Amino acid sequence: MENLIALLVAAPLLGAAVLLCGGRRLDAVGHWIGTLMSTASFVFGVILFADLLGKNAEHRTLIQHLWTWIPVESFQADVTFRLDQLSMTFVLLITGVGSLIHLYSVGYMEHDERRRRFFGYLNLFLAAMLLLVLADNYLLLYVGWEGVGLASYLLIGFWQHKPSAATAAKKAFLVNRVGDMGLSIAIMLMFATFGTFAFGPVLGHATDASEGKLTAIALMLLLAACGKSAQVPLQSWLGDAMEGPTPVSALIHAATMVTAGVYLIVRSGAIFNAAPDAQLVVTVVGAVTLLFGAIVGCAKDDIKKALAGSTMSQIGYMVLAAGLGPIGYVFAIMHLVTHGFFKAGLFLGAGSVMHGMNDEVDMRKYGGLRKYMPVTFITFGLGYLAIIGFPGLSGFFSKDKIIEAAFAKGGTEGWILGACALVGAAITAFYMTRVMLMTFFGEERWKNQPTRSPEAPSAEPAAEHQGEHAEPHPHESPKVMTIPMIVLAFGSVFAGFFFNLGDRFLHWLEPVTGHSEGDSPLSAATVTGATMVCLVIGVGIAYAMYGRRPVPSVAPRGSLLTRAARRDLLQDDFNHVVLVRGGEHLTRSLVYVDHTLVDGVVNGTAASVGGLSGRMRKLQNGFARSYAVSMFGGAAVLVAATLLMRAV
Amino acid sequence: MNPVNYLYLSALLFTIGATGVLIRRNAIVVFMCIELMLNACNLAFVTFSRMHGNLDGQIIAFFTMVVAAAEVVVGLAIIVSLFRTRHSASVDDASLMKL
Amino acid sequence: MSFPLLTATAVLPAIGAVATAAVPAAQRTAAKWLALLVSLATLALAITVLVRFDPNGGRYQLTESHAWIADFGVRYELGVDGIAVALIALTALLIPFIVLAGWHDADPLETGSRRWRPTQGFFALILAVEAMVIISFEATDVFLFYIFFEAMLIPMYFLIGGFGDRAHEHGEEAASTQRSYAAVKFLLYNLVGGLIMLAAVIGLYVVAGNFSLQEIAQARANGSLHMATSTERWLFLGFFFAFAVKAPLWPLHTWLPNAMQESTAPVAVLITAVVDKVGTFAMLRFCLQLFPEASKWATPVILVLALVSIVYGALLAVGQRDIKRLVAYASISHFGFIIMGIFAMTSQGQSGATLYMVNHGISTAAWMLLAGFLISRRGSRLIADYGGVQKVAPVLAGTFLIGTLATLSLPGLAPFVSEFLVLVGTFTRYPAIGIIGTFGIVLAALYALVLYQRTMTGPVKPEVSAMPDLRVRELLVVAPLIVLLIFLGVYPKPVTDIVNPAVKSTLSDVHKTDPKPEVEAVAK
Amino acid sequence: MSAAAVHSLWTTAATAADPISKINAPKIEYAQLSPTLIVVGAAIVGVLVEAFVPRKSRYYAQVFVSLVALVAAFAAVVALASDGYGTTKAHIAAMGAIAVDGPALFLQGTILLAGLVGLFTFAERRLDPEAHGNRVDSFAAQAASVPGSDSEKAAVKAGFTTTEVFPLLLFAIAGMLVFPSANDLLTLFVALEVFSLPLYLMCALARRKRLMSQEAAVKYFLLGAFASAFTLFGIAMLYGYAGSVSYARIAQVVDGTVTNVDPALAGTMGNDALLLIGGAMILMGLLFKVGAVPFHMWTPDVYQGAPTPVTGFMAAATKVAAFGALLRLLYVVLPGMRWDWRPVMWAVAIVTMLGGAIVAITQTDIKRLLAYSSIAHAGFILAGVIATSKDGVSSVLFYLAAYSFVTIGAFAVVTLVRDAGGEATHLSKWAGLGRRSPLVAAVFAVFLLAFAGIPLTSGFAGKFAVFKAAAEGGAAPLVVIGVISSAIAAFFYIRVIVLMFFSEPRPEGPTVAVPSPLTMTAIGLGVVVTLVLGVAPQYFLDLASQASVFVR
Repeated sequence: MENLIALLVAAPLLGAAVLLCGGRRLDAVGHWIGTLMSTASFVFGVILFADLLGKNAEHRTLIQHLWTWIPVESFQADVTFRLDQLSMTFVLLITGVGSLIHLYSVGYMEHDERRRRFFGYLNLFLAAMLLLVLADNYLLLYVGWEGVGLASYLLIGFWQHKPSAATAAKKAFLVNRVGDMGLSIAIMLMFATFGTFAFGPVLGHATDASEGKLTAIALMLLLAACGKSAQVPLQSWLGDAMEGPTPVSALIHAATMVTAGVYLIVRSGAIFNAAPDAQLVVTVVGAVTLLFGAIVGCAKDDIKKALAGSTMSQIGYMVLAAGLGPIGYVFAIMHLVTHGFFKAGLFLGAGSVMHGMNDEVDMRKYGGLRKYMPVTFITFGLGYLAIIGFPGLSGFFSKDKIIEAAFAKGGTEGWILGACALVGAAITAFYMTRVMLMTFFGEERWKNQPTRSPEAPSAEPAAEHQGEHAEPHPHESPKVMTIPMIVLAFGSVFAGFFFNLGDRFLHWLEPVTGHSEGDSPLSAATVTGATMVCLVIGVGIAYAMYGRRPVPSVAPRGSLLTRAARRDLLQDDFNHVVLVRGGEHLTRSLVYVDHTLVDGVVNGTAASVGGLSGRMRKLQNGFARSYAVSMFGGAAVLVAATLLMRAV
Repeated sequence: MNPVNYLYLSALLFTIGATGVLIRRNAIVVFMCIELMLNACNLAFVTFSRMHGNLDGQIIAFFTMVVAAAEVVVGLAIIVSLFRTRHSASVDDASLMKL
Repeated sequence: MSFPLLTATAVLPAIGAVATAAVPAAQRTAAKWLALLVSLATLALAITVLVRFDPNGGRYQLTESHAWIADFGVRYELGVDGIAVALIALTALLIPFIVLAGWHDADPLETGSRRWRPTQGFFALILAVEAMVIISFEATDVFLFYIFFEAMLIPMYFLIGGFGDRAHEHGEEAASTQRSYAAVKFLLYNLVGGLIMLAAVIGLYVVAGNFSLQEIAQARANGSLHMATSTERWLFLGFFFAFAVKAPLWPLHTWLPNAMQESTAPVAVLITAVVDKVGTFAMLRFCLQLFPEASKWATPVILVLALVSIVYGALLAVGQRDIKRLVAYASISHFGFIIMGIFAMTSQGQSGATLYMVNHGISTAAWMLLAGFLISRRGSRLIADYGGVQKVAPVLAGTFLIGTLATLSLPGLAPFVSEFLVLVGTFTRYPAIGIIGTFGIVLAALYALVLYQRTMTGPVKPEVSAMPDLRVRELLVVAPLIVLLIFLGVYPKPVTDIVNPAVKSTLSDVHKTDPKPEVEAVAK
Repeated sequence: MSAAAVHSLWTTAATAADPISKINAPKIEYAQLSPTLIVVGAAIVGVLVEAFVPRKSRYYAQVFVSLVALVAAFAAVVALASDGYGTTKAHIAAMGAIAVDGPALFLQGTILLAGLVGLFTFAERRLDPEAHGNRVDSFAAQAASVPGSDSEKAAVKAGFTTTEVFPLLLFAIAGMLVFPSANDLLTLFVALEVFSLPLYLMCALARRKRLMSQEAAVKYFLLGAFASAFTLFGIAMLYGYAGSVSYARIAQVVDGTVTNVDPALAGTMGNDALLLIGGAMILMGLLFKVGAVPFHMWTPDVYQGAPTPVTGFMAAATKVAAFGALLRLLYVVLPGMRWDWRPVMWAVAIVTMLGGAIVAITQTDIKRLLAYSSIAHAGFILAGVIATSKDGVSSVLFYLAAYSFVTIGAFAVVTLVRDAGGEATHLSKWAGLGRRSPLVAAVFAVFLLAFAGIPLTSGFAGKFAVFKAAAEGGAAPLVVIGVISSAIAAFFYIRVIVLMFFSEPRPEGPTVAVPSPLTMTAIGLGVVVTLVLGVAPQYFLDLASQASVFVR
């Protein structure tokens, strides 16, 4: 049964190889090959899942050793897969949602002449992501870690002819690289501390190491997580990443890749548990990010950017939960899964809307779309309800648990974190309602105005038969796109309830992550009540602002906070000024230094020797008598010196 | 008379000759100065031979004369041809090649 | 007396060089094919060496030893350890690609006299360099090594100065002056290094009385040959200086950008992927074995210099406008890693460094040759002259992207393995340096991706729009390299198996052992 | 031999008890002096040829005579060496005047070979365009006629050639053969003059650029005479010091191991002032000949002005002879006062190495460039001389042999590159030579690389040998400075290579004359020796080290 694990990765990898090397002759069927491969992987996943369910909780860990990768003395890196409950959960999420999005893309990318390559990249991503969650040691995980980074780079920059896309891709990769640096340092620390970096021994002996070392390792892992999961301070890339095609945003930048950070933290739970300081930092990062993302989400008029902000903040929730330790691990993962469903659904919905609106992304040019694209409206709506945590839907259960856990942390920090979580919930409700209202309700602001966003790619489907200045006529997307949305909608409605039924998700994961009930100062009921209140407040304000009065189709100047939020709270500007400009100056001056100083020294010596030569040359003035003088002097010196030598 | 004085004399002559080589322009004169130096050497040889009481020095003096004579032959040949070409025997005029 | 395999491996290309040079002016193509065949035959020989070499056998294998210049205590002694074998294989592997890539680089534009034969010369010189590089990898006699270490400058010098890129922004006249400047700079830098080393070589003779690496190393080990500390340090510095120039190590690096910028892509590859490796190799083989104490004494300074090289090279690469200069500075950064790994004095570091030499050779070859193909199409080296290439030449762009990813050492590609090994190896002994070194990873991503973005993505530049995609010959050059990159990235074991024992013995020469982990997590 | 017998060659008659009755003839080992005697004889024959052979056939006669003489002399040297006169049977011949030992024979062999190759370049008659249907060599039609005068034109028209150069060459060679084997100061002086005077003359005999040629001759002559005057005075001093000019005798006095001091000497005997002054002055004379700073200034001018074949021969053979004499002087006569002259020679070596290399950088004339490079090389050789060890001697011998072939070859190549005004010696004219005639350029490049001391050339082997000896002799600083100056030197050799290969050929550039087999042999021999000594020097090193013991 273990041997199946490799196939999980192999299938999409093969697909990627075939599609990328296959050349034009595969254009016709490429997308189907891709979808097939990911579905195959999903099927393997399901089989393995069934197999795991067959075993009892303790033996639900499958190990598959493939080959020895890098053997250098004590440094032994193997290519070994580990399938346990945690990775199983991810496998199902990745392959499941992945396959759906493959299907969706078949329709969405229909008119793109590079569709084959797109599916190749998607498969590549699946392979890397599966490698990430299946790896049995940190180095192999690192491979998957950077692999997904590469895939996201390729996919964000898929429309490379758009400079903005290329830049966004590069930015994403670079910011991720900073995080990866953390991961690699963490691995080195592990090797220096434990002499290995395989999950088993490291996590097993975590407690033997000094706390200082562990804290260091944990913080480095956190840095990595921040990079991948767009947590403050490395969140800046996620917004720009929306340059990629919408399915990409749905799969990579909502459902799966960005949650890898959470996976890393939960997976390394043993280390974090032994390093409370690090855990505190994790929670802080989570809390900050969940507010940060939420606030940014409120201000964005670009529907995808708004959703991106919300993704950020939702992952903030997960990180917060993960930071809480055994109290929170399970719920972090649970929220991760449910979020995977509804956020993917929301993005697909957004994609479908854009599809119908000639790739218009500005929500101020939407409005009243519900009667034009009903399916999209319903699925999107369900996703909306799920994310704001409407009672009974999946978001409700997962998020609620996290808030409880936050309070359960205990002490002042418990209160603070809990409060943040609650506020976050309110803001979430607000900006999601805003998105909902601006998109599907209100008067139809897209009427009688050309809304072809200037740098929208010619590759985009609608553009093909729509002229430059044409008024959009919204229409429902084809089946191949709506079906995945419907499936995901189901997920976002029922997943939470299903998981929570008798805490089955808890019991499923517990063997891996461990679990402990904190001593919550508040009863579950009160927390739920508080959450509800926040929710109502948020929705109410949003309705008051966007439901009652018409939405201006050009953004008003807005308050200082709003303007800051539109610019990602100026964090990008900071990067630009400090890092980009500073970097440019640094490199330019270094180039100068290299040319003048380092090279100058050498050339200078050469020149000075030359000059000396020129001067000494003058002595050779052609007059025999001056030569005689030098000889005479020389002789005199010679004699004198010889005598002197004897004297001394 | 103390033969050492002759040594002093020869040293003096040698120096005079050398100085002449350094300060005089006319190739012929320069050449004569060199001859003077050679003669100074001869004087030294003879003196030493006298001091040592063996004849080597005097014999060597003869050899020196012969060599000097040969030198004169060659030297004059060269200097004369130079003079005929340039109509001047000044050493300083012959400075085409420098630097 | 078995068949002198090592000698054959070195002599074959030498003969090939002479033969190629002798091909009449008219038959250019014949010369090309001859050179290609010779290089392939050499590759075959190198592979036999690889096969005949037993990783767990003696330290130096396939040894040959003949009297040569008794007066100088010099013997003709050859022998290879794992490190040498790996590098010989790399050299022999790369040359055919270099030849193939340079197929048209030396076709004469104007015909000088009828005896003027640039094409023959070009390929003959390449083969000559190969011969000298291989024999300097094989030499276990310091003097023998030195001779070829120096002699290889001459053919390199003619390759750099004699053959440049066709089109040049400032016209042919300026091109030739810049070329000869680069060539002279290359030669003088390395010659000065070599001459300083010569003084040290003589000093070594005065101290040791012979040049046999093994004898001296043994004598050092069993204490029968004692060097005064100061003497040893001076000699070490003399040797190291030459190698640091060749490698090149900051601040002795400035010749490399000029040389690589002015020479054709294949020659640039020859410089950075093959010839420079002799420098790092020599550090590993000669500096550490002959002067273990001095090496340890100098380690801190050298590590800092290596670190500077890494960061400095990367930052300068970011600042470049010229594609080839960018690659050159990237190489400087990479050599920093190699040297860091060598002087970290851990098995991971040194195995990593050796592996790095191989991988860097392959990846740079792929990257630089592709850049060369790109440049040959547009006739400009300036990054700004390109844009949107991937639209018109997707295969070129795709392969170039892989080269880029290899340069920024993406996991799954060969360079990652070596770079990580070097970093880990350094970290275990010098954590701070290891950590700063990792910044190199980020910077690498920066310059590599900036180059890719500026040239390949964005709107298609009009001059680029008619650019043809990779031709078959070019694909033949690139594809195997890329396959190799992936293979060694996924399964480097074959190489590490060969290298590890050699590194082990080198470490034992300097009496160093890997630091022990804090927790014994793995059951031994 | 007993001290009393020293110098009897010159003085027997004088010291004899009663003059008339019996003159006991000096004992001369003619067989062992045969090399010199052959050459001298041939030279005299050459003079007779000038006198009696009709002008048309003189050239051939002279070439034939010289060729035979040199080959025979070389054969004689080889024979002597194989008889073991270089090693076991080494002794002092001709009543103490001439030493027949390893260094002497080795150097004589080298000089003879250099002379032979030089002879080829002398006899070359294909380079200059034929004047009035007569083949002409590189020497003046009629040295006596004023440049540009009618008489010269007439001489040219008549197809005169200065065939006197061949006897002159032979005389010079004869002097050079004696110079390094001279075993007393008088012989040294005579030999010095014997080879200098013909050289002075030959410098004046250039066919083209006669003004420069004559100027070179004058400078060389005056300065040379000046220097020899110093030498002579130094000899006088030493004579005064030791009461004898015999090396052995002086050496004994220096060591204080003198046998039977006669009271008359007591006055000056062992007066070190005399010794030191005399030694220094003789050294100065020899350093002048080898062209060491600060006695080097004649070198560039003379090298530039003299006919190139003469320059080549002079540069090679004079150095060999002079260094031979220097070695013998320092190792046989003055070893006892090593601690006095070594520091001085250190200084000389250093300034010579650096001075030569640095000034050469800015030269624009190829012959001057080579002149300065020869100065730098003199410095390197001095480093070996200073080693004062057996290795030092052998390394110097080897270096000299290697160097002389490279030099002659290089100057021979210079004769090939010509334009309207004869040889195109200005560097700018050499631009792009590699494009026009790759072969010649490549050959010249080989010579330059040998000068620069690149491995696999004889230059490297020699340099390594010398530096190694110096380092072993405890002169490590010298080695370092030597290395630095060779780095500087490398720069200008490379400049020439760049010029030849990488710069665009000038439209009005020079043409490369196709020489006769004579020059081809000279150049080819140069290349072969350069490479052989570079790749497999062992045999010759053995030869040198066998020949590295002076007889006392």
